[in-house]
Amino acid sequence: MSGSMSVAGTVEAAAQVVLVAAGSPLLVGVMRQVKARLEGRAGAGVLQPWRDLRKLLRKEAITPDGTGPVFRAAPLVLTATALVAAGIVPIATTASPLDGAADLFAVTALLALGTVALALAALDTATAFGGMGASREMTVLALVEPTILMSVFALSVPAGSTNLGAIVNSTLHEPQRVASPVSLLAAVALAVVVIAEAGRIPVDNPATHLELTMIHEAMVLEYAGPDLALVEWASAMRLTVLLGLVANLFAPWGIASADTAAAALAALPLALAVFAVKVAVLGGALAAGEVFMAKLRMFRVPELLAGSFVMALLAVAASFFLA
Amino acid sequence: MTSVTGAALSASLGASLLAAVAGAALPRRVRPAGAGLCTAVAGAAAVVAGVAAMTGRSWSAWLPELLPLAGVRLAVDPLGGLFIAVTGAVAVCAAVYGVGYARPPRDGHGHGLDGRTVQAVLPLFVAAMLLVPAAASVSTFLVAWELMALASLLLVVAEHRHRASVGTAGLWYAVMTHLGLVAILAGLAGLAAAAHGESFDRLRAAAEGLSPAVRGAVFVATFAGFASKAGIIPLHVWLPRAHPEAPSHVSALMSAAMVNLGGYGIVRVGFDLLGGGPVWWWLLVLAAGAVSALYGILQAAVATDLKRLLAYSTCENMGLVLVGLGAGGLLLTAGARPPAALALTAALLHVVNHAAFKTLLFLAAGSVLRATGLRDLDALGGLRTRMPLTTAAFAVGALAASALPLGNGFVSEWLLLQSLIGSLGEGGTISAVTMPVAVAALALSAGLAVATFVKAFGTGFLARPRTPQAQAAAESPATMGVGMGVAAACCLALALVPAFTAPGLAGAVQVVLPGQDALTGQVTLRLAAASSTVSPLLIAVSVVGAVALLRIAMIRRARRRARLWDCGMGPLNARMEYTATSFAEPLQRVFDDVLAPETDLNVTPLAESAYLVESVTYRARVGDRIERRLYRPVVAAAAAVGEAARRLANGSVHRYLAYGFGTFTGVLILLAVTR
Amino acid sequence: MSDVTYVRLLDLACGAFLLAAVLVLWRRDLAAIVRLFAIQGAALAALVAVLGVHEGLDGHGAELLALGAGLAVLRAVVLPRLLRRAIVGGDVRETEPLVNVAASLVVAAGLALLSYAVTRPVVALEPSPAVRAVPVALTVVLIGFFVLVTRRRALSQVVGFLLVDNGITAVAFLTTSGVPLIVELGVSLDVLLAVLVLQVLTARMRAAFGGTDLDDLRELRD
Amino acid sequence: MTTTALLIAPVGLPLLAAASHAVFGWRPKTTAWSGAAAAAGLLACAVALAVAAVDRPRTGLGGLLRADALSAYMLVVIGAVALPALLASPGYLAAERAAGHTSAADARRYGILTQTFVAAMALAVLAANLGVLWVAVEATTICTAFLVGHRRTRHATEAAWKYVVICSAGIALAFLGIVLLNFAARHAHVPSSGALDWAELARHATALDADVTRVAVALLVLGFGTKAGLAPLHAWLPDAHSQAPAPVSALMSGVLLSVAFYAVLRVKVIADAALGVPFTRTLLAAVALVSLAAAAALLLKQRDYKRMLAYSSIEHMGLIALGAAVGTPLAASAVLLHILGHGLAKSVAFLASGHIQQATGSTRVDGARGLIARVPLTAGLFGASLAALLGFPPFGLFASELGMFRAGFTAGMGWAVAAALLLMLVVVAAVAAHTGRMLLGAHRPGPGAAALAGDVRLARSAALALTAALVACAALGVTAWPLHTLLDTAAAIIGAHP
Repeated sequence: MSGSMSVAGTVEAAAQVVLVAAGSPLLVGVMRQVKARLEGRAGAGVLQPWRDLRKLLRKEAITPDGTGPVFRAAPLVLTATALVAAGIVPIATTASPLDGAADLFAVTALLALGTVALALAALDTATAFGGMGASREMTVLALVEPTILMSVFALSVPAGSTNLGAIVNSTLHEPQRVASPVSLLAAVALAVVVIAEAGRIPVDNPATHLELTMIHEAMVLEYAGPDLALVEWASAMRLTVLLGLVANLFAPWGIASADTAAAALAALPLALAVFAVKVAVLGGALAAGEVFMAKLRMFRVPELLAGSFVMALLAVAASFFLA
Repeated sequence: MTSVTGAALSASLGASLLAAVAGAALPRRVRPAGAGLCTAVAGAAAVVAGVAAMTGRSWSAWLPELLPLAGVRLAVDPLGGLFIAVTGAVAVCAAVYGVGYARPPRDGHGHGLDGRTVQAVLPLFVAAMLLVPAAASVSTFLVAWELMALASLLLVVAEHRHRASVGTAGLWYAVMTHLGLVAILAGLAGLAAAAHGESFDRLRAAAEGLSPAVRGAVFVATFAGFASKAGIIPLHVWLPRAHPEAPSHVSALMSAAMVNLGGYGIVRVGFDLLGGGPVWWWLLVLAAGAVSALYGILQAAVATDLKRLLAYSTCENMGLVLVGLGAGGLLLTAGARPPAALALTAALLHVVNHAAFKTLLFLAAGSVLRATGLRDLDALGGLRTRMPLTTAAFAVGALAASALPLGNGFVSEWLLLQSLIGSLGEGGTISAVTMPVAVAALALSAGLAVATFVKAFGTGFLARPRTPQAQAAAESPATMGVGMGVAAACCLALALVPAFTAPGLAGAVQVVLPGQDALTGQVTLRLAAASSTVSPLLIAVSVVGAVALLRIAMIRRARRRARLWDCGMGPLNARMEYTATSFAEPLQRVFDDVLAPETDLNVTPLAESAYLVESVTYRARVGDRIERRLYRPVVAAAAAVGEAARRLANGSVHRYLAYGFGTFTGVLILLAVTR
Repeated sequence: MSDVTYVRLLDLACGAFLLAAVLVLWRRDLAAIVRLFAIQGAALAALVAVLGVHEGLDGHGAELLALGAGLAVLRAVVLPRLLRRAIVGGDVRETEPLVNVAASLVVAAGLALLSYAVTRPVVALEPSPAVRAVPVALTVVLIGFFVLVTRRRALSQVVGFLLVDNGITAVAFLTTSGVPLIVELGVSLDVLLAVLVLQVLTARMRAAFGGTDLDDLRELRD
Repeated sequence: MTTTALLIAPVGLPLLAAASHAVFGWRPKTTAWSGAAAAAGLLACAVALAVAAVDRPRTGLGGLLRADALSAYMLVVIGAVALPALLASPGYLAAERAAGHTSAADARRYGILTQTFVAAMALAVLAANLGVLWVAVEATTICTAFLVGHRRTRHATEAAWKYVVICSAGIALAFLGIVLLNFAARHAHVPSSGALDWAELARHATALDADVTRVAVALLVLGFGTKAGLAPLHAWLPDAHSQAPAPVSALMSGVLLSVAFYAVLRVKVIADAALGVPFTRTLLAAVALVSLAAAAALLLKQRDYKRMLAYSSIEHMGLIALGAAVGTPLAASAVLLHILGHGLAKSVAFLASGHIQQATGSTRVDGARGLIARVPLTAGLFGASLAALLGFPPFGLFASELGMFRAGFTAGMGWAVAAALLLMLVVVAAVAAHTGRMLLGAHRPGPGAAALAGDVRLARSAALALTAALVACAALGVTAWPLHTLLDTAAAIIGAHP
């Protein structure tokens, strides 16, 4: 990779991070708006999440009694992992300088690291809600892991690599592969994973305030002010990154993958815009789906995840036997 | 004897013996320090020897006068050097730590760990573990192996006066380790007989020409023996008993160094001496490893005894190592050498990583045990303020053990995954079927490992103390801190710049697969067998940098303390906390069919009405199902046989004479008939 | 001595030798058993004497005669007397043996057949009249062992042991006119001492257990 | 001349000691130590004989006594085991007398009988004649009968009776075998003077009539096997060894069994030449496996630790028999090494158990708990000796067992060795379980544990002797160079076949 390319890659990656950081609250806003409209409400507007964040950031930072450094560090770690993931994932470019540093496994592990930090923080509060949320979150995480890795496996077979850039490029070069059974099965499996990871219905309900059904919300119950702002922001970024990942793994068109630095930079604005649209569409679809679905009982979740695992396994099998 | 390797290894063994003498002869006051420091020197020398061997300075020796009827034959090649170096490093940490650990805590009731036996046997245990990878003949190997078993057995029962369970654990360990020895002895002696010689060189040369039946029998027998040492399901039963009951630095040595030698044995015999084999060998290894990884981590996930949890985690990690070895064997059989080298590299790197973080974890657990007298996570909690150093150490170890980025476990598991997914098409249909299943097992075990260590760290060290003992904990002595610190430093180094192990690992793998160099790159790891890359250092720098930026951005205001949300019910207390048991409950429910927990619900109604309850007791216990279903019947059968056999010696002199008369006439008849 | 007379006498001595052993199985009176043992000792001595006379009185024959005399003293006089001293108090009869008398006699017949089968190679190696009588001696060995296994009184067991010994001595003389003298002396001394030891132990047993029924000796067991 | 003296001394010295006991009685400060002195002398003679006999056999006393490397080695074993046992005797008897179990007359008889016992064993290994060998082995039974019955309790009497009856009956079979062998030898034109001389027999072995010889060999193996504690006539052993005074148990278990097995080895040399290897191999392997199985089965639920040691002796004799069955030079060396290692370790185990019995007043496993906490030195010695007996390195038994198993696989007896390994696994499990219960745990005085009796300290001489024996046993496992040539030569005598 030439020097100018790497400079271009750095610029592109920075643009990605900025887009995700700024746009993710908007995505949440879009989704809430879609949901509100479908439920017959007016909605608070697309910018409401940003307003919430601003309000929270202005508040005083709170340290609940008996909590320690882990509690204070967790929002930072959660946000940092989300930002780094945003820099790696091919949102607008496949030439991120971090692309070689972390493949798909590493990205999912990185996101898991953020979850773990939050779970530890929840345990650190020594409240029953925190423990309950952490316990459930970890259970879901443990059960999601096989599906993620199997999906990655299935996607990596045609590309011969688990590096995200390589997978996306390979799909760009052979677009017909998107319609293959491998790809479809893996897409469905990965979609379930994204729902579980992002804590959406039917695995978790981001809007719930009934403690007994909460997962994510139970974990962050003790956060307030700027800490809560970071957690909310990071959650939105994680959702954006995950949706963007799904979008670009299965429909990478529009991404900036030019051979020269100048062309790549020129393609960047378009790529960012296309990405925003893709994610908005996916988010809207997800929100629309949530309206018509109920949250599953905690102990029905493994069935859902087992189902997605089977799809991923079939995808891998298909990639070998249909190849 | 002029080579660095030989000199360093000799120095190491000499220092071990000196430490043993010091442990036996010094007065109690200075005994732990004297013996511990000598052992640490021995460990350091072993690291030097191992590294020298890995970088190509092989060494061998032939001592015919030692060990009657056989002689001692030693040879250190890069493969053995790797294990010697790992053992030495673990020994350094454990020995330094042991100086403080053996000192009785303030309240006076010591564990008896500064006694002569423990202090003298520990260095011998280290020496025996160093000899195993250095052995180059069947007899030498077996004598070192059995010395290691005896020394570790003595150490396991060191605290027998304090807990009755120690004796039981020791018995399980003694029997299972002997079972392993019997299997290995039968396998290796059979191989030596078929090869007409017992030096490894001889075996290596003769193995090609042996019949498949002999090779298969040898492999299965030795595999069973090595698997039992490595704690592989279903031969693991000793491990979750012995490791918790042993003194913690001994647990560290056993869990981080001794079990590795099971893996070493499989590589040495399966790959090196026998030169690989048919597909079914490696399927066996792979299946055993995958099952072990899953079952081990599942048990760890629901365990509440901290050291038992770590012990089951050892089952898991050795299972992962075996998955790597099995995959390597499969690929080698299929002729795909670069992927095979990658799988072996991954397995060996995982051995190194596991040794680093498991040492750290056991040492930290020991620090907790010493400070509180507790191993039960349900009774711990809140140690982060009272034992900050130990907490930090455990955190580093737990991060590594959960195979997340910034931890060293991640690197080797990543390599392992790469080798598995990269080999989908290499071995035909068999690998196409097995590899996905192996990946799934690996993934589930990785996920459960995260849950397990979040539980261990979160309930044990965070939150608030659940018992007065945990409340009264105090930080451990400095030597223990040094021991943990060295281990933590190793973990961090392995996590950030794993590439520094690449030349050594390549040397070790090249013993088996000459000319293969699976891992390249300094900052970014590149693979010869696949185009995937990863850079642990860059990830770490990015994440830490982002955290630092955010921290700076958030620093501006002072924080205010506030009460926790208690639903308006009044202050929360420790009894309301989530415990380790409750944390693991969802997982236990999900895997109900595998774990088969024993529950016991007693409802006592009031005398007046059956509908009013006076008290409810509920007890749930997750035992080891394999032990219950597989071993209990055997033990019961043995007891029944023993009981029945007592009738053979019922005291009647007539019966005794009748045995003789019957045999006498029987032999006469036989001789008359078979003329 | 003509060969015919030699064979007759030899057969006669062997017959008495075997008969005494079989009768030991039959009788229950301990005194009678000891008497039968004495008779068997005499028969053994006679057997040796016959062999000695057949060898010719010069050289080895004379040695055999002397040995026969010694055997007569030891096995027909000294050992029976020692045994008789052990019969004291109420222990004068054998209690019900573990295998009843009728079955014992049948077993004895079976043992005789077995010893014929087993000694075929011996006879084949040297088919002389003396060697042909070896099966008889071996039968006595087997019967003696059988007595050891089935009879419950201490004294009967001693007699069983001595029957075995008599039988082996007979085999020795019938096959090769005896083992070397020093061995023969050593064996006799050992037998004598063994009987003495057993006699002392019988006395102790009577003192400790109040009887000599060996079924009482079942306290050492697993 | 010196050779003859060297040949007579091993028998004569113990007899002298016996005479000293007969004349002066058992005096704690003086004659009590004569036995140990005699044993030391015996060991010295054995070493001298070993040096002398390593190149060619030495005969003396008109051809009645002969020492080749094998005899010399066995004599070394006798001396090496007798020395610690007899060094521990004065302390043991002093404790017995203090506890009122033994009178002065008993002590005197103990002295006389142990010394004649040692003399008889020495005679057995030095005898040039199978008949004399038999006489000496039977003499050991007679000497030890009253030693087994030493305490004169019901148990002791019972054990003595069974011991004498079963051993005498069994060994009588061996004599029948000798008679038949004598017959076969006469017909193979072996001169009548040497017809039972094992050297002569071995020389003429090929001329022996095969059909007669195989009956004779079977009887000899069964007969001497009885005395060696091999199945099927092994049942006397646990009774006798558990009732005898500890030093006598040590001698009986440590050497007497091996001396009896020495006879089997002599017979085996003849039989291998006369009948070919397979016959004795099958016979010995069967006997060995049955012995191992019986020992393993009865160890499982053993409740008496002295009986446990006795069954362990049966197990080890089974192993030795298995090694002899394999019969290659490596196996023969291993068998001999095993005999010495087992003798040392087992004598330590029995002597320590005697002290445990004195300390706890019981031989039941349940009666002895938390011994490490109560009597650390004795418990340590007991534990170490059991580790040796279970075949852990660095003790000599590991090296010898390993050698046997390797030789077994090489000789194509893999299945027998595998079976033996599995049975040994059972033995290890059982013994480890019982020993663990005895040694480990806290000392909790209560109804479960018998009270400690009076003075529980191990006598200094005994402690030194036991430690020295264990160290010797461990040294044997590390290196055997002083015994190297002797071992090789002796093994060549047994294992000399194609």
